[in-house]
Amino acid sequence: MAGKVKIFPFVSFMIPYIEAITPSSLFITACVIWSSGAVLTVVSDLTKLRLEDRWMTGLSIAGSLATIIGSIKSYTQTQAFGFSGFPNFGLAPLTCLTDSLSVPFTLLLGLVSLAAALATPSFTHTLATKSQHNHFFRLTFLMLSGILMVLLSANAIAFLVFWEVMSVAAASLITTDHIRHRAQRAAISYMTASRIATALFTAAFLWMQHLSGSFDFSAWHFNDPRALPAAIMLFLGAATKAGLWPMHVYLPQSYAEAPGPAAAILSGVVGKTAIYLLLRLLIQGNCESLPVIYLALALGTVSCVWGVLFALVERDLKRLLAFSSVENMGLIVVALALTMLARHHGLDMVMAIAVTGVLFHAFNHGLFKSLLMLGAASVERATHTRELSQLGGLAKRMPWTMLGFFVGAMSICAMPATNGFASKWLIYQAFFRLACDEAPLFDRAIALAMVGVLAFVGALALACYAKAIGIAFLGRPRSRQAQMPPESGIDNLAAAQILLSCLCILLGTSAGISLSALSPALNLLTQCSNDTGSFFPLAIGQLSLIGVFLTSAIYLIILGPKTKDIRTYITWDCGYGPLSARAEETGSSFSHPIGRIFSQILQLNVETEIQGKDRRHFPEAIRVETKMSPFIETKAYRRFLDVVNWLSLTLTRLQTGSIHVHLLYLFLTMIVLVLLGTTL
Amino acid sequence: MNEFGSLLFLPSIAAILSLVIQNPAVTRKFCALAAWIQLVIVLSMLSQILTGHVPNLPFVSGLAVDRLGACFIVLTTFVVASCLTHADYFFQAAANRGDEYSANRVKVFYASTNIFLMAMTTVFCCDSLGYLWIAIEATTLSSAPLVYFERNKYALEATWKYLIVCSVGIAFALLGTVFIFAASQRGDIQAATLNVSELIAGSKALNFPLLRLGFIFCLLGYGTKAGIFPLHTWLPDAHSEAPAPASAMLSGSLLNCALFGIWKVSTVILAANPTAPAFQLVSVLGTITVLAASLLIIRQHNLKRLWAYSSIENVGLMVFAIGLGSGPLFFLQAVNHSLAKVALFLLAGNIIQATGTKKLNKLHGLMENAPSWAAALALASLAVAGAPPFGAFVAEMSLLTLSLTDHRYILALTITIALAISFLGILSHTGKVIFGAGKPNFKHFAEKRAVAIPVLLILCSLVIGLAVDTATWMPGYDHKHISQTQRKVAEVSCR
Amino acid sequence: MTLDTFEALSVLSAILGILILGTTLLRTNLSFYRMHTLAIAAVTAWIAHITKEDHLYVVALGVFLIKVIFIPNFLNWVMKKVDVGSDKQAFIAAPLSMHLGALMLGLSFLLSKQIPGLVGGHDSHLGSTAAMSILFTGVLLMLTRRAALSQIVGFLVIENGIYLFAVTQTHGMPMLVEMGLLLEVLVGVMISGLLLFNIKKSFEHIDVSQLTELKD
Amino acid sequence: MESLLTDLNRQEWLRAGAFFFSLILMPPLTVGIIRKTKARFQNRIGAPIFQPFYDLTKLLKKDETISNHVSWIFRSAPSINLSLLFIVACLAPWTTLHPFGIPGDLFLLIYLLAFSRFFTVLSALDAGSAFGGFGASREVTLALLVEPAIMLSLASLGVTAGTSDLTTVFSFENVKLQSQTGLWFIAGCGLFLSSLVELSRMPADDPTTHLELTMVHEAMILENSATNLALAELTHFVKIVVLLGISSQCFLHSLPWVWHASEITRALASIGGVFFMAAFIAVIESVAVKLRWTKLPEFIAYSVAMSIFCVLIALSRGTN
Repeated sequence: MAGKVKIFPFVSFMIPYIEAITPSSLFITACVIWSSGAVLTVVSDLTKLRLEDRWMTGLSIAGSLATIIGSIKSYTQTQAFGFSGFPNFGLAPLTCLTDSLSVPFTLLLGLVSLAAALATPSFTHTLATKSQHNHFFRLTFLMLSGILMVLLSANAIAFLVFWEVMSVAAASLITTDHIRHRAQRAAISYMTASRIATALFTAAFLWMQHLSGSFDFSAWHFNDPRALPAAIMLFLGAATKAGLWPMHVYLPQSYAEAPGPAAAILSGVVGKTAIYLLLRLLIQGNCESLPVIYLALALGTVSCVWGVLFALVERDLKRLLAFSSVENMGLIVVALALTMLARHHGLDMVMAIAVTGVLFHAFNHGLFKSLLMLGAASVERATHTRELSQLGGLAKRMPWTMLGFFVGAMSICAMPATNGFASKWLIYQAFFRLACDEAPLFDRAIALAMVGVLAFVGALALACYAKAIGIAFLGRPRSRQAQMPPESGIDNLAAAQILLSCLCILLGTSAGISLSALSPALNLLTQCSNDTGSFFPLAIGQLSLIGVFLTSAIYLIILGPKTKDIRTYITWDCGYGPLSARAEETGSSFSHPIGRIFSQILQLNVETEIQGKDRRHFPEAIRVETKMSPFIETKAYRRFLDVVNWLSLTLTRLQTGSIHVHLLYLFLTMIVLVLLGTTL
Repeated sequence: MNEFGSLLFLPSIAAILSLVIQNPAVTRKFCALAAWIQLVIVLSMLSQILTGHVPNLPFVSGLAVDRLGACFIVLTTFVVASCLTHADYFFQAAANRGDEYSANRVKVFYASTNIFLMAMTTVFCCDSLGYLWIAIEATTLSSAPLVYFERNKYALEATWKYLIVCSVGIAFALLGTVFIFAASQRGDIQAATLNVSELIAGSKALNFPLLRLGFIFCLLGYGTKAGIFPLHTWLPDAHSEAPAPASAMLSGSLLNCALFGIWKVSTVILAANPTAPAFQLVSVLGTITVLAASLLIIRQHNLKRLWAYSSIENVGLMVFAIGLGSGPLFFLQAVNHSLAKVALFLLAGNIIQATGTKKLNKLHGLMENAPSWAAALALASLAVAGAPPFGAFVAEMSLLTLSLTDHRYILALTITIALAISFLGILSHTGKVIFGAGKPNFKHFAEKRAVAIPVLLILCSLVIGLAVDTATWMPGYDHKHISQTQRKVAEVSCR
Repeated sequence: MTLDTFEALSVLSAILGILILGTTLLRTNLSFYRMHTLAIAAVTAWIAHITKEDHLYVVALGVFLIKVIFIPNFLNWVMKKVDVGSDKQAFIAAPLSMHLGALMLGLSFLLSKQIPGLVGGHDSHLGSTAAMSILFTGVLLMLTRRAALSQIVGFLVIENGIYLFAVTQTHGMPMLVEMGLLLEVLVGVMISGLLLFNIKKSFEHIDVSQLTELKD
Repeated sequence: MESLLTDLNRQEWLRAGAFFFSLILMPPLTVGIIRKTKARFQNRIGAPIFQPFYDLTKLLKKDETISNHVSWIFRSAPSINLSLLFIVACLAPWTTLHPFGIPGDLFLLIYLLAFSRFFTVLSALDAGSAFGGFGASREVTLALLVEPAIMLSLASLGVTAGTSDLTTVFSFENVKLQSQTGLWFIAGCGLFLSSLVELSRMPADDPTTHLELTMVHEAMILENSATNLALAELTHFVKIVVLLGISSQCFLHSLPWVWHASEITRALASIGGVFFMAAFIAVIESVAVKLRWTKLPEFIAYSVAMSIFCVLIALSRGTN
């Protein structure tokens, strides 16, 4: 085994350059760069100034680089800084804290925003007017600085302020192409979900302030039973923002409607801020109350299975990715619940592995989900459609997007030698260790059951992404849009995808080394100081080297010499004559067998209609239609919205317009008030 | 009497002159200028009280300005000044659009606005409940012509309802004042009095059942004027039919006067018996108002009625602040609401003038037609809905923190839910107005000048949101752990 | 129980108030209102005589001049200009509302016993009974009548009820406050009269119950 | 890697040599045995046992024909699959001749198998033919149902042994597992049933059928020809050996005498076990009939039930 490498190799190379600058100044420069970009767009709106895309992407890249270096710098040096004077949010001044827990998340933000910035120029030419350009850049910068400050703020009020700024900026970013009503509806549903999350957070923060007397996160302890309602509200708020099962409804709409780079940032990083909050408060505040644990386990498991099932039968590429992030978020929350369960039973090793699994999977999911989103966005940019039934045969036309999407799919399905496998392996290992340790029987049963469920969900994810790649990229083009001219070389979008894919593969193969970078975060969260690198003993790096060597050996020795005399001919058509693209497997038929097995959950029903005189033997026209109604949206949310509408309808009926009725209200209230006042 | 006279001197001159001057352009410019000068006068006269050196400034026996009253006078004058400045643009835009308002209508508008300003200033100077009642009734009567400015059927109906419901409501407030006066007479204090300062001083000796009855009737009367939930029916009609500057003033300053009335009366009953169950009614009424208004906001079809209902919601929040017994918090919420709401009504006026319709489903694509208006509308609606960087967020969070220290968990939870509902209602309506395809027949007229005042107001709200630390700015307010009664007595005594 | 003269007068004003409810003819309403207010002015004068509060005399004179002479004449003039004779069918038939008014008198008699602090000292609870019943009459008038004019009369009756409370219980508010009240009532009636003209001009009727366009 | 270089004793190298020798010989031989037994059951002589070797060498010499819609995935899938299966064979505990005690982690193995399935499915979809798509969709559905069963049975073995590294679980020194004959046997049955479905043998899918609509595995390699087909077939043969090997190891561990037997007898027993399993499969294929596609989930339910039994045993025994 290669010797244990203590410091992340990348850091040791950079230290001489960035010794002098403190992480706080780097993060502040990132915020200043981004907000100056936003102000620049406002100025260009008011004046005739025409902003070149190059400058704005340059600004954005500078901001992300500052964030990346800042997070690396804060890896070695924890720093608490605040602004006593200017931004003072009434109840508490703006105090920030960069410690080892915020390192993975700020690094993720830096990397994903760098990739999104790289990809932006190839999207902005699809935006028609100058005002839309400025709108897009202004709100991206606002969202990015909002996310950064959310990750840094150390007290509840500052957190809420920047959380709201982030949510409002993200919601209005979704309506960049605001002429379409779908984009507006998506923004409203996104806004509703984030406002519900904010309301739950506000209630939880107020309760904790009531208990502890101050708004600072460090002063809050979640281990005393009085903090239980706050912990539950906090978890539900984070679940809404991360998009867990019952509150996932807004996720597919808003990720699908957002423009390319924005969708990458939204799906990659914004969901992770909720996980960061849970880590910061529940884990660091060592919460171990059983109701929260079992609620998290239940919601996480259901959203794992639910998300991937609906992703499998989804026909729109971006919605498919959104549903699959519901699954991954469920996975992270399940691992979080496992950490708290392990702490409750005092099993330190299981707790350490689970926390490392949560941190590493959140980081990895951010990377490969934004990679996939960029791939889907580049497909939408080229073919102007996201419907799988109209795509096909894009591999030859868009080789780089295909490669990026392929690496992203491999890592999301946790294929060995990718970062997805390393983090999912850690979560498997945590559950496995819990089953082995002497925990109560019920929890060991849950752990083993979870191993089975995760295997099931893994297989479903494999099916889902096999469909996504197979239908979208391979085979024959199914529509005229898909037959567009091939991409010319590597444009900046492809560069972004290549950057992210290399990161995924690098993290995957060097899992042992890159994991040891999480030791300080583990130490902060759970006070056990073993090196996280040791949790991943598999020699995954050597194995992938052997695998590559073997494949190339087989390819060169056996297939190589014979490549020149390969004959190309039509695909096997079983004698029916040259088949058109319609004979090809479509997205819905690929997932139909699985849909049929789970038809209760998916509400899948198939109508076949056969016309013709003798319908049984000589059908003239057959029409088959499969309909699938989303169970949660139609049953639960429709009813809830009807109740709210009915309530406000009855209230508006109160305003009858006739003055006599208004006077009657006055006198009735008088009588009621007098009675209440005097008798109380 | 001389300071009080000099306080009202300039508006009275402006009122008379605006009736005399024939050329409307001159009256417009002159009244706007007079209002800003009045603001300077007010600031100079009340500087001692504002900076806290002098507890209060007595004029005549019944009139005395305390710290809260002084702050409200400054706020009201600032609101009226900004509305009048915008009214200048409003009338020019109306002329440009074709239906020029006749000269004498404009004269009546400016005359009644100045009288309205005088009445509101006297409200905040009143120490005697009798004078307070007269001043509030004067504000109602002087604002009736403002509501009736458009002279069409709807304005007529709105004015009639406004006048009748408010007058009947305030009559009950008079009944309340009578009961309080009877309580002071029956109580064994040396001279029966209506002055709040003396009532507070001898509060323990007052005949409590009578005082409580009087407090309830005053709450009912001034509550009708403020627009508490079951009694709010006149408010949406009056605010949606009045012209934009007038409805801005109605929402921005008139509601504060009625709430100031409720605050004055509640200080008396607080002094008498801080834990009186009757006083709990106030915070419960406030919560009901916030919840009902936020539900009503969802189903609005008219732009100005939407903002009227959001005013009702903020009135509910202020009543809740009064129910908690915290004067400074009541003022913080009032400032943020007035700034944001005036900006919104002025913008609504611009939009209605440019598009010609008030219907929300016909308004869309403001971002295409007037990007600066769209940005201002977005920021202003965020400010009024309580989004963080703006002042309303600070006010609402301090309100909820204070209510939790007072162990009012159910009320705090209801208000958090109601605030979320109203935030979503307001933003979805504003989103529909801003986004979407542009309207073809959009009449542009001096787009940048129209948005000057609203942007100024939004900036003030932003400054309050970011730069003001509630602990230092308001000495009486301290959200650390102080028990309910001890804090109330502390606050009342600092008055 | 020996009725003090001011109690007798206030009960008389209460009864006159209930008579207003009796008819839908606006002209007779106004005349009953005039007599009812005259009785109240007399009560004020008599209380001034008993308690030797000389500022009450001035107030009684003010009430007499404004509320007994000026306002009814002004309303009659408005009625002539608007030429509306009677208040078409009210929500509740006029006689029935009168009986309701009488019932209210009985109810307010019972109520004034319960309300604490009103009864005390030398003034008996009859004064507060009369005031309360006038208040209820005013409320009934506003709730049941359709014509705008009778709504104004209803408002004035409520105003009288509250004024009577003030006089009988607290021997009159400070002088300046009383004068302020009278001035407010005067201006209020003038403005609503002005509005009445415009309603007639634009709606051709002054039936307030048809003004219902402004609703959600 | 240190263990490989330092204690370089003769016996270790001998075991490695035997392992690689059997890895090269056994896959085609096992398939040969299956075909031979099936032929004997239909009382015909049948092709010689070494026929698969001849087929592979024949295919390797032929020229390849591929569809014109094919991308790089189709061209590279067979070589990637073969190398993956070769790695799985080195890690998985399918024979006691496990070379140098290389630690083969349970989850790594299952996800390596999933990786090869991912590539096979994609190469099937690559040609854009209806049959490839059909086979891919069915393969994925079956895998979805089978994977939890395999995972749970191996995981319950690991839980009782206390480690997720299969090499130590299947090595005969593990005392806790010695007394678990019931657990070994049920795990063996569960794994055998799942491997029947995984290798698409008779009850799940008929390997010799020519009706594309009923095929699963064959439909996916419909487009391969010559060298591609040879590599695909070899990958499939290695997979057969590995999966049957693992289930036979489970059965071997359930026999108490094997725990005390010497190295040689264990090696011979494991090789014999694989061939016995192959013959057993041939018997099933001759006797049983192919199940309809919609009835297949019920068949897989048996293997899932077996794995649940293993889990219950693992949970109950774990408390001592």
